[in-house]
Amino acid sequence: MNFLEQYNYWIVIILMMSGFYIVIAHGNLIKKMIGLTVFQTSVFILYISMSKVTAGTAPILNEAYKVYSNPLPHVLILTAIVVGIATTALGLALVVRIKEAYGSVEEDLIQEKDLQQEGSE
Amino acid sequence: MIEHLPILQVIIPLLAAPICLILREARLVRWFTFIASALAFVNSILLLQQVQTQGTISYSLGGWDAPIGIEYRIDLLNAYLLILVTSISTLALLAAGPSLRKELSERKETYFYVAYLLCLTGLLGILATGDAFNVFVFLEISSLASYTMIAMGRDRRALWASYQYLIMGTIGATFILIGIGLMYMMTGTLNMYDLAERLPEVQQTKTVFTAFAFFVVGVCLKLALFPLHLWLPNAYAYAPSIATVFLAATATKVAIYVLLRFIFSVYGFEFSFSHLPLQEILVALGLMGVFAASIVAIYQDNVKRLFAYSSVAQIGYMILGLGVGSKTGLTATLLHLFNHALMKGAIFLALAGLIYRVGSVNLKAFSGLGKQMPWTMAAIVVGGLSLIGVPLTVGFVSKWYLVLALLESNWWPIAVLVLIGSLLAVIYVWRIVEVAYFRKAMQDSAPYKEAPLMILIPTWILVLANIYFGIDTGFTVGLSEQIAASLFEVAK
Amino acid sequence: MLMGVYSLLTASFFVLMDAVDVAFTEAAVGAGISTILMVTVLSMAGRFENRQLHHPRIALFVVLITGVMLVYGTFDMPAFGDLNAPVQTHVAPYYLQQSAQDIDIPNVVTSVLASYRGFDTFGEVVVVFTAVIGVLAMLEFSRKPDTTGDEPAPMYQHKILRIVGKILIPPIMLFALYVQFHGEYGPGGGFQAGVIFAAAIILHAMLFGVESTRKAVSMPVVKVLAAVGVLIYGSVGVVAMLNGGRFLEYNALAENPITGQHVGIIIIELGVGITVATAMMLIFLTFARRVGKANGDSA
Amino acid sequence: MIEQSVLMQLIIILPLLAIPGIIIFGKWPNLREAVTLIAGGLLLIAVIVFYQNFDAGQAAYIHWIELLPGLDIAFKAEPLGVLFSMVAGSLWLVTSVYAIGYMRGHGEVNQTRFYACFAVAISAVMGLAFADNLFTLFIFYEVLTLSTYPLVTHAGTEKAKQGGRTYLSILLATSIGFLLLAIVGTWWQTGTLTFTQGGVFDDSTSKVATSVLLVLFIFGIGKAAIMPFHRWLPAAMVAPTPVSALLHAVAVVKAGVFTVLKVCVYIFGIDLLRDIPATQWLLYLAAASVLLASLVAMRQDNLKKRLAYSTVSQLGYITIGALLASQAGILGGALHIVAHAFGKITLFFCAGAIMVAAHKTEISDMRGLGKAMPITMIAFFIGSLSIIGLPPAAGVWSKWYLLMGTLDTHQWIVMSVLMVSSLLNIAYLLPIPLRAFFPGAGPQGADFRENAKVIRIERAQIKEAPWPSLVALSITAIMTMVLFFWPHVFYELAASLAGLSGGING
Repeated sequence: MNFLEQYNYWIVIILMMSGFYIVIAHGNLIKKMIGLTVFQTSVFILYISMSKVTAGTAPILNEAYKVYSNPLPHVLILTAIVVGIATTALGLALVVRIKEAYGSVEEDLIQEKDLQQEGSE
Repeated sequence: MIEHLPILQVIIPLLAAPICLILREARLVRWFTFIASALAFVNSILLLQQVQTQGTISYSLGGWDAPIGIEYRIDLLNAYLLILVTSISTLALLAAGPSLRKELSERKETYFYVAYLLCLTGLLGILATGDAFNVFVFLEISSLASYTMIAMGRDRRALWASYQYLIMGTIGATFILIGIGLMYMMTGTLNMYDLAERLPEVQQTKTVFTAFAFFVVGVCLKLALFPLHLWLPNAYAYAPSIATVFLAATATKVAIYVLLRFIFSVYGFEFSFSHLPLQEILVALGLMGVFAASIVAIYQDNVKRLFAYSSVAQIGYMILGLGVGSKTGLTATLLHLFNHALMKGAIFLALAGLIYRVGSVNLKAFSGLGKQMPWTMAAIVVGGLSLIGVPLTVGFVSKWYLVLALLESNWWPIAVLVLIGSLLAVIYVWRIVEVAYFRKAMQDSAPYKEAPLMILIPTWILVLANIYFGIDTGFTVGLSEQIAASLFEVAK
Repeated sequence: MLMGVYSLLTASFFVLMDAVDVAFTEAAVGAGISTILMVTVLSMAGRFENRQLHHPRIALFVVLITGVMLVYGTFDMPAFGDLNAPVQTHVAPYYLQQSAQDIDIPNVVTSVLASYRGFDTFGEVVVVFTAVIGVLAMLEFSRKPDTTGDEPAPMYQHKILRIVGKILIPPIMLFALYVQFHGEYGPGGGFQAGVIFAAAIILHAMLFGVESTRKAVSMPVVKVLAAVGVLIYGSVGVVAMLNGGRFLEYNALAENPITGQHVGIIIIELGVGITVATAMMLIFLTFARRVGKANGDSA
Repeated sequence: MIEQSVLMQLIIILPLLAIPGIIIFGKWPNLREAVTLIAGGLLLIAVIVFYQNFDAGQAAYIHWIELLPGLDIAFKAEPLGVLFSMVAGSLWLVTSVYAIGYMRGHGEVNQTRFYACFAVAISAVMGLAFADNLFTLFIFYEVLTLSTYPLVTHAGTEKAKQGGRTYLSILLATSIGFLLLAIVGTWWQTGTLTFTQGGVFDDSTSKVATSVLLVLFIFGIGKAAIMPFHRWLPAAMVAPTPVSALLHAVAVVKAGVFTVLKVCVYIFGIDLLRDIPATQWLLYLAAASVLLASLVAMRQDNLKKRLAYSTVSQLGYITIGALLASQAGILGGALHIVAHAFGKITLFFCAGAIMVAAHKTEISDMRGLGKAMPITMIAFFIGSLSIIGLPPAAGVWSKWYLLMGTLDTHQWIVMSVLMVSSLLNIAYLLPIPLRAFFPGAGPQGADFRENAKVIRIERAQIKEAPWPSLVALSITAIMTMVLFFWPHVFYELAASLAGLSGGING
């Protein structure tokens, strides 16, 4: 099989992993959320790419076209996007609260404060 | 209406949620929620009967048959877990009233109940559906709802815990999404049973392996298998008591269900166990989980956190049973699913009552409670004995099957380790017992009253269940064995 | 904000991939809503951050493993754009060929979304609803008293903006409605419409201040609407059940299945639209208010 | 005349029935203890009646429930069980009589909890005695452990808790870690756990498997206190003396050796046991623990500690008896359960009496106590005789048959061990009463006369222990002698267990 046929997926994977890396490695909560979004969005691309048919067109029925790309992944991703934004919103809400409660959005600072609290208990 | 049971199971709580938001008035909402959950419970029982009489039920949503449309498919396994989830949630709600009024601000209660219902919806949806992507959607519903519930904890650490859970949970979900995507890519279908038919053709492809790997990792994140459990302890420790009860008893179980479903019904036993070192991995991780978590649990002073760690350990047992890869092993896992829900349900409910009176779950606060809150403490002790696996409690039944399974496949050493593991449970349970019964109460504090009846009743229903199902094991064992058998049927 | 750009790029990529609906949504959500949220939160959290990473080696290791695993996975994937990939041959064709008879609306995505996999979409709506509940539960009430009254919005000073905004908002709303009901034919549908509508409101908030907007659109009503949207969707399903169909079986809604489908789709799209619009409004407004307050205190 | 099986259940349940009474009357000690005594009395009667019927050949079997397929909770009367139930039944009454005196004399707290747990323990013992299969036995074994834990920790002091921890951890560790494993193993090998004459294993199971199982069993039954799992016994000495008496003489340790006997006779069967390679080694282990424990006992100055170690060694005797896998051995073992029970409980009662009356725990300051509390010391003397195995005390018979057993099986080493250890018994038990009566001239003359004066002065205040305790210990002491002259009852039970025809010198 011809590896070049997969180039598209590989790009996606690179994107995905960069997002993933941000999530794990960054200490800033907001950065983490961003990373998460990037991660998810790249997964969306993965789905969409698989629906593409060469010389196909958007799946809106029309006499002019014969070949349409697969509508199913589109639907799935529509849903996934919504889920994504929902998660982001929730996550950010948490960040706001954390900022209020701890006065910081840096992971290590927060954990420090927790340790102190446990010590005091 | 009888043919609509599968969908009713999910949409009863689902539709109840927005209605609750409209009702707003907290007390109203509370009863409404309770009724919804109770209905769901009744529904699940009917469903089980239906399955037992007429076998697997398939319900195609929107009238589009699978794989075109989304299908709900209920067999014994789902029915069994549906009952588990709905029953626990109903009992938890029974106690919710006083506990929440103590722990949440009046205005937040409504939101809590809505979130609770949504979480319930999500879990039930996961259990009922026969469509891979639908699993993802409802997984997210339940997850988002549980992040919300956890974040409502009084301690600010609840926020941090919830955030961590959100990050790890979402990563898990995304992994699952990738897994599903790859499966879809190779088969062109999302329906589990259609997948099961079409996967064998492409079984050998690397893509399918990857799909499997990602899916399993994702699920393991959700069910807090040992190295991926980091989100769980704090989440359980700082969430509002009722949320802890509900999540601890059900959420991880549902994740395990998903794992079972895909390992056995979708990929098939053959693929899952013979093509991959899955067995070894599961057993290893399971054992490590049991020990690591139990040992950490021993050093916890926050009792809620202590039992949270013990949950991780118990999950280890379930995975172990699965890892054995024999009928008996699977039976043990299924039994432990149910039994562990009973134990932890009882314990965390008791703790809810304790928080209601004492306000703290720090071990120090326990001194002398054996006298002051005899019923609550007794509940914790029975739950603890069950965790240890003392005869005549449910814990013993599942341990027995697990050890038996290990011996059957000639894994003596592991069997020994399992038993040693349960001795670790003795240690952390006894730390509590000693403080509660053999240490004088602190002088400065006035003696605490026994927990309110509304909390005690459900607690003791669960405690008695712990004992009852430990003695009359017909229902659980029978069902589990049936299910295990059927799963292996499918797998063959 | 880099992320917004990324989303836009993604969106345009989607267009290339013939996924117009998705592109539409991604543009609206990724580039729109979530970016706005991010900015809002950042404004409060402050831009500074300590650069040091968390045990980056382990992270890198994990990521690499995952990446390699995925690449490994790609080796046996059907070639990109391959017409005979299982994806194209198994279920999808049915949609492309039959949807004309079954449902008879040109936009197959919509028909799949709203009818074939209507339940997923229902789930999606519920997810949004859940998110709203979460955000409200966390941000609606703060222990602090309402210190800030109707503080002037950041852009209030710019007359031009204000005028432009005033002019812009109504057409945006109209456009939203168009998208809402045109969804069966072109790209679009309840979700996109909802987002756009919300965007209009958000714009208003940016120009005239959060508080004034909150007054303008009375929050309690919006909250109820969010719930109502879900209920509308659900009730369609229930009605179908009562008419002897399965849950969400639109055919059962009218004598003629096709009309039944149309009715069903329109109504549920409406439900989606309402929930999404109100949800986005709620989320943004609650955020903006809370953050504004926080900044007010910190300042 | 009530149905035998009903009676059997009654015996198991009766102590439990007492508990509500005990708790209700918690506020009024007299009533509370009256409840205990009545229950004890009834139980004794029940047990005796039960024995008579059993002797008359009435079988008793009752099946409660099937927990898991193949795992039943069922009870059946067989000689050893009846023997054990009689010992426990008779000693509960005596012990509670004693306890009343002791607990009050000592002004202990939480007495309600004490009596309640006591009752649970006894009922557990009864269930254990009549268990028809290993599983039932295991359940009651665990119940016994858990119900005695609060008794050990009774005082609630840091020391008591420490002791409790050791007690619980060792007993649970062995029982869950080994015993349960052994049980599951047996079940998986043979598919049954029911005690059957001649054992449950057939030739299909390999010698290796049976060896492993046997080892697991012997180690798993931590209550039998075979070294190295004996630590819990001395640790449990922190408990109030009646508890120690119960633990060491009646309930716990006897439950242990009882289980050992049961397993050897009814699970493995004498014949198989003889062929298992592991048996030999375990035999040596038991012998070693007999000898070592005796040696350690020599060096204990704390009376209770010394008695504890003596118990460890005596239990070794019984285990040996079981492992000898000869009829005489079994017979001796069974008899020793009885003999040691009465002997040892007497000794503990005395120890407790001394503690209450003279507040003495160390042997070294018990010189000359005989004048102050003669009855106690005489009783102690008799008890010691029984433990050592000298007439006129019950110990003679059991030791005799144990020796016979070693002769039959040509276990010369073991035999010599038994001899030596008996000598050691003399060395560490008899001095105590003797010194008490004849303080004699201590090692160093002058200064001893000095503190002898002191002693004499304080002796003046010392009276005998409260009468209930006194009564109790006299009864047990007398019983040990009675059992020397009329051992028939127990002998026949033991004999029929060992499969011998009755008759004292058969």
